[in-house]
Amino acid sequence: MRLPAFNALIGGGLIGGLLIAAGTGALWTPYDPLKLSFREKLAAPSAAHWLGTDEFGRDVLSRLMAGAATSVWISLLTVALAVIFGTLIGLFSGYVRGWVDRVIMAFNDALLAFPGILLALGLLAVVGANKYGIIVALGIAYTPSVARIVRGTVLSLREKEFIAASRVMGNSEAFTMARHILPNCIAPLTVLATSMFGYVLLAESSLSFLGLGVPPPAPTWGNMLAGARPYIGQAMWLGIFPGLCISLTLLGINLLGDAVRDRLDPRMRGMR
Amino acid sequence: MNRVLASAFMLAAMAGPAAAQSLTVSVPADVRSINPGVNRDDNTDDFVLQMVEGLVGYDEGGTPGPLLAEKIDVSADGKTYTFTLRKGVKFHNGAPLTSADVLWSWNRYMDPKTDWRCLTEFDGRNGLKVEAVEALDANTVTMKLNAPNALFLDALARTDCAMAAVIHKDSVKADGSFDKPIGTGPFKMGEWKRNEFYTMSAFEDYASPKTDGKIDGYLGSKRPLVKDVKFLIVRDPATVKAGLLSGAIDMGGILNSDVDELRKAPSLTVQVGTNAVRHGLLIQTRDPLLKNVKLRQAIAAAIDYDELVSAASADLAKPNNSPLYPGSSYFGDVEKQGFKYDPAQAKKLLQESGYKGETITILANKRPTAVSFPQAVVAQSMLQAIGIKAEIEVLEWATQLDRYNKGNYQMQAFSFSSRFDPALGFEQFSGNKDKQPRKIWEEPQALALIDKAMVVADKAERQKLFDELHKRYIAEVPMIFTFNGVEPYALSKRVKGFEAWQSKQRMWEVTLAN
Amino acid sequence: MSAGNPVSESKPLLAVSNLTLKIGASGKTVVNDVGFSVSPGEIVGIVGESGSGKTLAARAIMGFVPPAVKLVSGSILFDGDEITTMAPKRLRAVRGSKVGMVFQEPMTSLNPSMMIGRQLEEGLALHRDLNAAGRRALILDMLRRVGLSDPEGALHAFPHQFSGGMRQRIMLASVMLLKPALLLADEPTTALDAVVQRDVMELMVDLTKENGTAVLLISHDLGMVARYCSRIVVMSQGDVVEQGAADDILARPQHPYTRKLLAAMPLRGLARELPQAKTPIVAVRDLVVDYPGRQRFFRKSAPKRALHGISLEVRPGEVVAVVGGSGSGKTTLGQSIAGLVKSSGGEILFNGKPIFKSETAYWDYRLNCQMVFQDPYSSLDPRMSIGELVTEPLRLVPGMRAAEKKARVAEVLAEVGLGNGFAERFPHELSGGQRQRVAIARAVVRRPSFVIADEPVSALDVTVRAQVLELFAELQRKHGFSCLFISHDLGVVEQVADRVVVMQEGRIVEEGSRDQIFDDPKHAYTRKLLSAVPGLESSGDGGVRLFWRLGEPDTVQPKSG
Amino acid sequence: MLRFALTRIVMAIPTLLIVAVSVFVLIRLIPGDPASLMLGDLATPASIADLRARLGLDQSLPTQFGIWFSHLLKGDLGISINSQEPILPLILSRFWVSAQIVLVAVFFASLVAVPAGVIAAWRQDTTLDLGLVGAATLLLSIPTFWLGLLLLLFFGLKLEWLPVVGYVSIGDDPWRGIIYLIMPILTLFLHEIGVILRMARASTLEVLRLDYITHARAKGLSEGAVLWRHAFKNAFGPTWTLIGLVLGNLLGGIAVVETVFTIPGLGRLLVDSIFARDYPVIQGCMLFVAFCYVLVNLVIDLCYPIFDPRVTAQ
Repeated sequence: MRLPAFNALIGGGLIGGLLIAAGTGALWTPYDPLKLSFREKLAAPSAAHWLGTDEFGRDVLSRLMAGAATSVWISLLTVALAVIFGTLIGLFSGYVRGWVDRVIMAFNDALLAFPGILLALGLLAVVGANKYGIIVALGIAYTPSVARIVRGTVLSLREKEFIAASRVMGNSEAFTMARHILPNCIAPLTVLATSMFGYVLLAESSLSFLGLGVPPPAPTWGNMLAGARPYIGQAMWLGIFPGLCISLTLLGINLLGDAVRDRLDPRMRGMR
Repeated sequence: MNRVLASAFMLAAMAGPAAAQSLTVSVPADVRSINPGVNRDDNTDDFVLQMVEGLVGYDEGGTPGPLLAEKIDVSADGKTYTFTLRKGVKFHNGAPLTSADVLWSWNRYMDPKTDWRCLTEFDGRNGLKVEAVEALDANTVTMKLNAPNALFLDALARTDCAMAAVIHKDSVKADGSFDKPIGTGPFKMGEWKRNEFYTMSAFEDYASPKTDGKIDGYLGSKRPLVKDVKFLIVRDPATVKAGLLSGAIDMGGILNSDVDELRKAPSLTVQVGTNAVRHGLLIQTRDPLLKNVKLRQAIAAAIDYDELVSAASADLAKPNNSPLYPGSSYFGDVEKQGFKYDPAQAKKLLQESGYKGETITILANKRPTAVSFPQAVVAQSMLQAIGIKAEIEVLEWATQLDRYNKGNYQMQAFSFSSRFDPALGFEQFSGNKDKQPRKIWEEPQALALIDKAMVVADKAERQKLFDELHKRYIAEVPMIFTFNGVEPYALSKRVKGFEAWQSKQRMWEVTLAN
Repeated sequence: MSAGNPVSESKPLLAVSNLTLKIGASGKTVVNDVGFSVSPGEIVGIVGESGSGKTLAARAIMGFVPPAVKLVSGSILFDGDEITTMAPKRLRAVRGSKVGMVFQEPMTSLNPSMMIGRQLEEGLALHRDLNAAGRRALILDMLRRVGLSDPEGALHAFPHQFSGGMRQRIMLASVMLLKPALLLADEPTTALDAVVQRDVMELMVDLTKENGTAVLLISHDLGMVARYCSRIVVMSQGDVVEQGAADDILARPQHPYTRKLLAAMPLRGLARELPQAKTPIVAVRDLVVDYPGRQRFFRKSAPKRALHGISLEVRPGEVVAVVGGSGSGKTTLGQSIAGLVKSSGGEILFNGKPIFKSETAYWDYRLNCQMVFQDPYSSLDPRMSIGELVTEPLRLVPGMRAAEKKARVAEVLAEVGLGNGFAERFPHELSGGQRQRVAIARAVVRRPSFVIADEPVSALDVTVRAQVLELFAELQRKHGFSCLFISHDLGVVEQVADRVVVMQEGRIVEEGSRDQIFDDPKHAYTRKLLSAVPGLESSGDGGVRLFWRLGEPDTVQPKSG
Repeated sequence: MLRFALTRIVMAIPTLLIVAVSVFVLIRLIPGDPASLMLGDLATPASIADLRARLGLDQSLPTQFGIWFSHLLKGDLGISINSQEPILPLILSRFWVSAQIVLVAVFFASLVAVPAGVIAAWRQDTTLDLGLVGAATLLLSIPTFWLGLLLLLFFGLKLEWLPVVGYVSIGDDPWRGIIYLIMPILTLFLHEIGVILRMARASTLEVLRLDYITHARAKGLSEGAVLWRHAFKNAFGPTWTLIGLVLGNLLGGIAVVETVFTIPGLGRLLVDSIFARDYPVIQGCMLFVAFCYVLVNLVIDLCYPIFDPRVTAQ
């Protein structure tokens, strides 16, 4: 089988599974994911609790399903936010060029040089440590990379002859931007957004792991994994299952990302 | 077998060839400095206070008593304190203790350049002002206050102020910078290797206040019976565990969750000490919702304290709703009466309060040593059970502390550090929010009672005040204390005579069998 | 020239028969039952357009069948040995040593990270039993032979330090060092500038002749193939449609495809009579263009002057061609007249009015000046349908109603031969020729009076090029717009231009009517340009005749038998 | 060359400046300050004010920045509020810990992944390629903190081969120091294999299409010689750049791995300092990381002409 077909199949399957789990998890889970049950704490996987229970006796499977919903929702909104703002900044920067562009990009680069945790911490402190705070913080943290890519695309598109053609027609720069450049940024943005979904998921769980991230007790895979660390010796399943979910999702995203890239941009085949 | 090998492997580096009389104790963090009361934390106090001593110190029950002083006389107006120094006390460098040393030390602390942490406690900025200190003779010192204050001695004994320890002036270098503590404590400063370990050794000429072998807080029998003590910095609890099992560490604090496992180890004993740290749920009484007493009472009745405490302390602690800690000499029958877990009553109160499903957010943090998060999770679940829409917002500790200081929250799972005197214990969370937003209880009568307890010296009268305060607190529910700190230690069976007390690893009277 | 059949005379060096290649996944046949042969020392050409399978067939001779392509049947006998079944190790012994290969793109056919000396040495070390000194001597000798001025220095130089022409010479040197019996030359001069094409080609012919090497020359350029080859194989869509002696094929093409190919060669028509007008439609006066220096940290590097004061007039209805090699500034001239590049001096007058002086004059010009670009793949916005693309210029026409626009677009699309149903399609669904038609439709939809065409057909295949040129000429006659036609291809220029402007290094070196320039060039550079490529003229009856403009060059003997 | 290097460093100054200013402002926007943290719940307004004054935090932001910056220009990063240690030696000692993990992991990962990527590209679309790319994608998809946890469970708890936690400096005891570094290095090594292999494969694929590869084959060279001499060296350029990027990113982002294995590295120092609001240390760390980033990229660029002589160091 050729690689792209393989990628699309496995990646699509994994992400399809994730979406189903998330969709189901948002509506129904075997147990209430927040329900404490002290008599059953740290119970090993069994018929009643397929994936065991955590230190508060909460059902791990239910939490994983609810966590899928939260993680998908957060990742989607974050990507949307970063794409929208990044695109606006990138378009503007690529449009005005000159020293304004240089200043914007200098800030952009400095922001990229920031460790994510500091940025997230700062922004979380400003916007509040809740689900939407995370979205805003991660969204802002990922905006510079979108802006950079959009600006690069804009600059390379500007060299294309159809842009020259638009100018020869007498179209204004703004019209050219909206009619010709923006639509042609969609393909690279799709590729970027796909892989960014994975990065955001990873960032959210990494932040949770360092003690930030989506505030518990609402389950996300990241905070479940982080919460499992002290019990890793006694209750291995607590750490295994959320990590497995994150890894499989990232694998799905990576494969699907490769497939999307092959489809939209054959020139970049196999690139990261 | 394998496990022991692996552990031995990893810990051989720490152990070194241990002399018979050397004790290795694990500590979770490095000391911040060895300069008493300047740059400190609990760990630092613990180390420094084995080497230096103040005029007064706490006894086992948290009451200040004479340490370097032999006796303390208070004038009739309560404003003049006369300290008579104990005879035969020597500094580590052999110099005898005199009133001149007390004066020199005190003046050094009161010099802003010293950066003494407790300067504001004594210069009038917090009310109390020591107006004059004089040496009447080589063995007598007097201190004059601006006003009578029942808590003056307590303030002097505070461990975070390093007991206002008396040190020899050679502790300070010629250029005025601090060198090392030359004090009168049972141990002498050894070596300090940053981020790795610090050591101290027995002071042979130590003059113990008593020699009956009975440990009594910072007083009592304080003989140094081991030659050296090495405090090894081991940040990770799992390493501590491995070190204890392998014998590379003789004793150390362990996690609540490791107690069961280490109890089973044949070479170890486990001691669970308690301390005056008070865990609880703070309530912002100025919150539009939570200013409603009925709602606060409903919250208090909704919580199953046995369940919450067992979940949050890994079954080690017992519930205590009182602001007083059970070890206190003021902790009596009244204080044992806590909140009643009664879900039916809670629902009834909730209905009476006119609560309409508004969200109540509980702040918490996930510091591994704090019990904030588990308390919040359990409380949330219990509040939800009676129909309160409770949510948790997990903050990083510094942010939570900032919200605490600003009073900007509805509820939070918080811990108050040790305060031995009940008046201070109440004062810690009570006061006028306009002046200090971090305060929680601002009911004027309660504040008046606390103010009174600050000046009244008579124990029986104080007991009445505290009982009254406790009852008011239970009725008003300005906040909910849940339980007190527990501190499990694991010790090699070779270690004798250690008693866990108030997060302090006191090394006097401890012996090491071969 | 011996027009006989060399195949029958001696045992052929290479004999390809019944070669069939298919794409593994789709099963599409890309080379179909192809057979041809090459005798020792002979030069044979394979001619075809893109997709004819000529390159695949040639590469199969060296055993280079891409992984996606399957060899279905056929035999390739080289010197009596079957290549298709040869063990890899023996095949490698044949490669380089007995069969050499020269590629089209000199920029990518030499390893950029390896010194020239080492690259040349590799083959020698592998196939010849020589010590280092011996190899070095041979290499220096060969580098000198291909015309490098400093062979010693070249040994330690990297490919990027040489121009395209020089690299192709080095490539030749690398291959000819081993004196192979057969040289596969895949479009060896296509990527080179016109003036050096001939030099390289003739160097190749000389070298192979000296060493008795046979050449299989693969090219789309019939003129070039006819010029150097004794025999020609014509391929179309995987099939060999015709093969035979070069002269026969040129003079008496048998297969319709060959005839079509020949008919597509540009030819000079009669000079047109243009109405005399008082004012030129576009006049350029002393146009200067500087490319700004690169922004360095503290200072800008000095700007580079691309145009040194160009003056030029285009009269109504006239087609003015601008020719020149790469770097002559012809594209910059077009872009600056189109307003895409800012000029730093001079003025442009439209209908006698300077366009930079007033807003109305500028807009008048803007709406009346259109442009057709070189690359039909990048000049159309891939996200717009053909209808949208052609409608877009009408957006700025004042007072035009939607219905009128629709009608105009339909009309223009019909004019360019994309009438039925093309409006809904997208550029990627179209062939190169169709795309260029769209580009032309877009340029003329506003009925401009002036069109700039920048190499409009250079990216197209021969037959498509002819059709597009035809269409362009027809539209030009019909709508009477003036045109600035920029091209490096003298054949095309000869066919379309009324007047020719020759540019070199940002300056106009010669201008005049088409016939003046082509028949009586004055400037040395013009002469050099003209002498670099052979011309073709119709011999009647569908055949063509090859000729060198300005006579045969003295340095090179034409092909011998 | 030297001139180029200097120019590059000078050109990085604006970025470093923006980093410095924004870090300075950002950490002060975050609620909580070192004074109240050090005093905890025992603080009184007076004691907080007193400590803030002593730490110089009561001055206006521009003044604080001015003081910090003027010290910085003299090469003085200040002293830590928390540990009272001078910051530069503190950062350097922590950096050394992180650097040895990162460098060793990336070095070995490159050693494995680059040849594997070249081979995968060479055998494009075969089972071997599919297997290698699949494995790489899988490794890439496993978050390092989970991979670390798995290694801990397996080698530490199950097999008990390696110490679960702790750290001994190599300087103090080389042998035990290495033992402690095995798992963190292994974690990063496995993760980076995925990253680098995919890049090496992609850039080799780009190169293998080019004529000079066919040219090399047309000379009769063996596949090994073609891949090694002609494909590898040219394909290594982009991979080399990626490795630089990875190094730069890891220096800033190694905190997670350091947390899993309780290693006192630079990442952990930064995270701990952020939690402790140790302003001067955060500022110092950030500047240091940004500077390393610039430096690594510079070194990468200076080395680039080795792989691609077309790129000269200006």
